[in-house]
Amino acid sequence: MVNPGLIYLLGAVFLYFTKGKLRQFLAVAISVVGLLWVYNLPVGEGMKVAFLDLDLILVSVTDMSRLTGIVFAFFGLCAVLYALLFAERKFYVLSHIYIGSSITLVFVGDLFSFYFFWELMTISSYFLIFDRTKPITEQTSYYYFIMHLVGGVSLLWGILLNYSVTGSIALTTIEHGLPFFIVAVGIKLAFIGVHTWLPKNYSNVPFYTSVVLSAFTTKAGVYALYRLLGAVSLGYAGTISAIVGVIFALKQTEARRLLSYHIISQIGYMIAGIGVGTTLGVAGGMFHLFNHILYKGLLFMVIGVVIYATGKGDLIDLGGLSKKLPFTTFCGVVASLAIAGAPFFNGYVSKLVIKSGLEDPVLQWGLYIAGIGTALSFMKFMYFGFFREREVEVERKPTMIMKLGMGLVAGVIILIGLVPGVLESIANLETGVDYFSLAYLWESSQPILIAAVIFKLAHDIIEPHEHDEVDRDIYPFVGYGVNYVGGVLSKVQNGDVSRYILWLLTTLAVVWVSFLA
Amino acid sequence: MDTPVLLVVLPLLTAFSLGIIKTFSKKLVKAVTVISATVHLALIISVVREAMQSPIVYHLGDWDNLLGISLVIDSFSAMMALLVGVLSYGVIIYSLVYVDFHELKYYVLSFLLIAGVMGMSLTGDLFNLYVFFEIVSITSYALVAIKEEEASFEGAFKYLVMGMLSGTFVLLAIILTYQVTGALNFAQVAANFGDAPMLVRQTIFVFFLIGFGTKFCLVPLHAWLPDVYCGAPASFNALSSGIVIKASLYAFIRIVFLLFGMTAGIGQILIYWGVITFLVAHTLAYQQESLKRLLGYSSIAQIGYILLAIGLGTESGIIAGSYHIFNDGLMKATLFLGVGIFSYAVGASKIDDLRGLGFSMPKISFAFVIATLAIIGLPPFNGFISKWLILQAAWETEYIVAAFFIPVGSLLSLAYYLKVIKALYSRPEREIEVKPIDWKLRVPTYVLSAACLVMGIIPGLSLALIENIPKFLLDSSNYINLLLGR
Amino acid sequence: MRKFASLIIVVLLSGLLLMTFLSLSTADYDLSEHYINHGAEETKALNLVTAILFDYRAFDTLGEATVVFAVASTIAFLVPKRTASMISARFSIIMQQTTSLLIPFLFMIGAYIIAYGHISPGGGFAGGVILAVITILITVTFGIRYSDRQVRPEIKSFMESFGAMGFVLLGFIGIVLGGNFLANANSTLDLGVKGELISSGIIPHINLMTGLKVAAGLSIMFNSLIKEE
Amino acid sequence: MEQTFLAIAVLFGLGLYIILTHQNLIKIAMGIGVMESAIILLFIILSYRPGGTAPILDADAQAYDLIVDPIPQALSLTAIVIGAGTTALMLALIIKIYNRYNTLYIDEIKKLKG
Repeated sequence: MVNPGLIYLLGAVFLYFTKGKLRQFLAVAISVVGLLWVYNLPVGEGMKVAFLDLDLILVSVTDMSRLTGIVFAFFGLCAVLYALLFAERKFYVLSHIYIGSSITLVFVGDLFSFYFFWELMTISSYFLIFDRTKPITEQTSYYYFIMHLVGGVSLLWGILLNYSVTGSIALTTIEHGLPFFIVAVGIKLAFIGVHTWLPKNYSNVPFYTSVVLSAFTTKAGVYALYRLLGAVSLGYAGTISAIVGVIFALKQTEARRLLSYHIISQIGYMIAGIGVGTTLGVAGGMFHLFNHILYKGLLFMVIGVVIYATGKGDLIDLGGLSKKLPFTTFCGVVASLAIAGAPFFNGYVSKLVIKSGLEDPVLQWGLYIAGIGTALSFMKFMYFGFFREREVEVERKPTMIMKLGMGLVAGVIILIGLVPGVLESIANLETGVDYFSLAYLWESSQPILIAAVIFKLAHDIIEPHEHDEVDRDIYPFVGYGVNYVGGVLSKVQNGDVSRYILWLLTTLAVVWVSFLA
Repeated sequence: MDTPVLLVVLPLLTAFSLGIIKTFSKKLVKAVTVISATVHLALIISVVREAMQSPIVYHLGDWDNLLGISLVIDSFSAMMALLVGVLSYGVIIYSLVYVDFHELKYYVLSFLLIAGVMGMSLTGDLFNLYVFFEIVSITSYALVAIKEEEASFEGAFKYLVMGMLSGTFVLLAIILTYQVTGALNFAQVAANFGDAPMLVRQTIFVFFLIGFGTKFCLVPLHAWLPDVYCGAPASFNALSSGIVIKASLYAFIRIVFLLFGMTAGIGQILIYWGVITFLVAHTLAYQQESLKRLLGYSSIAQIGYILLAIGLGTESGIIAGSYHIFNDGLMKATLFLGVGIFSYAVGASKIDDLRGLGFSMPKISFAFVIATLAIIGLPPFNGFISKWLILQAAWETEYIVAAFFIPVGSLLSLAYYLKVIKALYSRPEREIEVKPIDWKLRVPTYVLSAACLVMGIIPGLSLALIENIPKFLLDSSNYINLLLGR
Repeated sequence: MRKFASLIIVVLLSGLLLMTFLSLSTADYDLSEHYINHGAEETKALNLVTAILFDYRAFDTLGEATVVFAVASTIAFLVPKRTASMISARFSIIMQQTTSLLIPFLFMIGAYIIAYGHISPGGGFAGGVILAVITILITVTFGIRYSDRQVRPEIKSFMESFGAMGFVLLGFIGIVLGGNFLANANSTLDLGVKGELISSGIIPHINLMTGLKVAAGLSIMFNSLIKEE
Repeated sequence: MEQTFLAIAVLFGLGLYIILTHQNLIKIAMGIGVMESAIILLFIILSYRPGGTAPILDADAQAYDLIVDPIPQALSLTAIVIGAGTTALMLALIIKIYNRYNTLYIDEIKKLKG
């Protein structure tokens, strides 16, 4: 049994050395093979490797990891198709390393390799974000890498703590060193408070890159939450994240920032589901992960097409695209309905499962409110982006291959919405939820209807308008602190040799005396 | 066989003969250089292979009952020898194109330097160690000054003053050791050292610590290093950071384990001093604009990690530390050679000068970035493995605070190395004209950076060499018996 | 302030150093006992210091010679290539004549000290320094141009390389004779009779090489340092 | 013995003091020279045995009862040569620095810092 992610990693090497059509073909081929491979992966363990004095398990497949792996591989294929015509060598290589390492991450069976691929994801996504055509990414990617390495270091630290207590590096629910794992996972899945890296970065990269990015990093965090932190009750944290994320999102006018905050919000749903720890909750959380990748990816693809076609990505400047980009608009509607949890779309399915898993009414109400916000902000997104009357010039039409990528995703979204059993069969799990009972349908339609009412009433407030965007963020101050200390130290070292000699002799005297004492 | 001594004598002979060869034909000089370096590498590999089976002792002048000087090649020496061989070979090939100033003298001094480092790593005699230590120092001062720029002279002078002081303390420690033990051979010194009065032993330790510490840059004694690196040719920086500093560190480690043993007291000093060293060095490195200074501080920081690991005094600590010595040699050499190429091709010396080079010199930059990621300690590169081992070792020994700071140090180093990576791949302010780069510059850089990757994925390659080191360090009687021929 | 701090540190360090010296113990000096009692027999060299330097610890001496070599080559490139005028004033004819008269004697003393290094006080280093004094004297009295004309720098550097290489090659004799590097007393060489000029195997030869090297090295150093731009 | 040790300590301290307080490069070189002499003196005093003769024998027989320790003497020779070499190098560098910086004062030679 070979870990399917390794195919991507190996493929990346070949992509580096090929050119033109061959490379495009190869990229798609790798993704297709990867997807088939993941799909056919039997449950079990394999590929054990002795490394240093550790026993690594490079493949360990469970139903849930297979579920995650399938959506990773599927979306990877769609994203590669979508980007096929614009991408340069750097994108091909790095995105394959990125996708490959996240798929490998999902299937490894020990903490060491987990950490290994966790960091590989960070490295590859850093280079993916860093784009010289966008000078702003110099700063944002720096921020991204530092944040994620803090997480990585924290994970490493937690792994060691756990290892020293239990003596094993098996990838199971963690009991020791929890705070470190929580920090690591929290940063990876952009929990509110440490989410700052996400909107900064996803809104500033080229559009096809944000499509790839939107799917993997945070979802790997969610998967880590599921695998490692089963013992922690995080239901409330998730709900808070969901609500706060949505509130932030509502304020945004820049389309991709809006979507980015929605990632945070939707992750809140998953945290809530996984965090309560009930079977249904966990299943719902993982289903939501699956669905979220699809519709959020589709939304990023849609806004990508808009940026590609018009060169604008801010809702203030957009409007009236529904006639010029009909297919894109259709996809946008599908994805928006899905994320809002409208019946017969996939978001509905997983939200329902999560909701059935929650017993605490506070959580249920919290998610209800978040649902209203979500619906509201996507009405804003679709209306002001596509349906309001305005002439926006369209320079280029999306290519067929972009449409193919979007169409695949949209198709799966609808398929799952209509036949939720697909998800259950992949996950090999009977949730026992009656998806299409009238009570559920009504309950899920409520937030959307409420949102529609609010949208109508508060149209002027919601309408995107210029306002100052302040990133409230305390983390740079840590950097300033270190920088200040360094500045002082470097002033002390003023290049005067006799001062250096004085240091030498003083050190000698101090060490000597302290030894004698 | 006589190969062990050839490791030292061959570069010496080459250095001596280059002057004569030059009078016959100038072209011959480079040929002789390459041939000699190749033969040297081959000899080193054969000796290291042999030493991995069983340690080698070579008595110079056949004085086998400790009357003369002996060379001892145990695992630790073998590792150092291998590092010296690989790096010096790469650097010599690199220099063929890179060096266009005082070529003849450059090679002469380089070979003397290599011989000196080799001698330091192999010798089994305290005073002989000092002699080679001084050869290394003097050739280093000279190589720093060889570019004859203002910065080179200033750097060389600072280096020389600090180096002379450190040499004085080492010499003082050695003569005191002779007085209290009546011997110079490591074996007898170690055997008799316990009888010495406490005060003298402490003094000797302090002198060795400060003397060698100045050379391998403990933090308040480090100040010369960045200044030195500014004006020196990049090829020397690679050697210096890779093997010269490491040779002093090696000598210190060997002496500490033989004479004092890694007691808890000494261990704690080394551990916490190591932590301070890397924290301060990392913070200072963040301030730098000059690439070489940045890398210089980074070298100091790596010494901190190694000291920490060695100070733990456990088997895993020593393995981790030795492995980091080896890895840091590879990584730092790659980085400095890369910087050398950047300055050769476009005259870059500051971080800002690197802007856009990632696209005009993609492969070199790629190799450079690999080494950067490795030295930050990210997987899948070798720096990650050795830092992981150090962390694990520190954890096992319950030096929690020290262990905590290791990843913090990694974070700090990320902060400044990222600046370099960022500059490499950002848009240049103006068009860059790149000089064509000869393969002699490129190949060593590629090979070393590939080694960084390979050592990270298959650490077993060099760990096999290293796993015996604790046997000779922790239990000094093994080493003593080796020298006594028992 | 700075002086005061330095003073405190210096006094502290000297005091500690003195304390250490006073508490020094003595050990069994087996090694030196062996050298004293058997050194002359084993190496056939009456000068025990020479025996130690050129046989027991000849490797150290090789290193030492290397240091001189390194320094000489460094100084040679550090200072400007072209010859320039001497710094000091010209000397009178009396001085010049005396110097010329002295030179043969100096040469003889130097040669003697080198050649008899293994049976009487002296050796390659001492003799080499005396030989170097010759060129230094010439430089001082007649000026650097004349000195460089008399003993050309190329010849000096050749001599230096030759001396250093000779040392190493002499070391290989041990290997050729089936022993180890620098083997002398323990090789199959005929060491001769103790106290004779031609005795002690390769020691006098190494002495000669060292003398050549040191003489050439020192005069290179001096002549280079005294040049000015 | 004690007086000699005191002299060595004082010499060593003097050398250090010169290095620490004087700004002139030549004086620093001199300070280092003084320190080195102190160490050579230490070599000699440690090899000394009261009443011993120099370690140079007669051709015929062991004519001497007590001979001073020859090892430190041999070592000191090496140390002297190394010290002399380093000092020479230092002086050469000082010449070069004087050429470039037009000063011999150490506090004016600090272009490299930070």
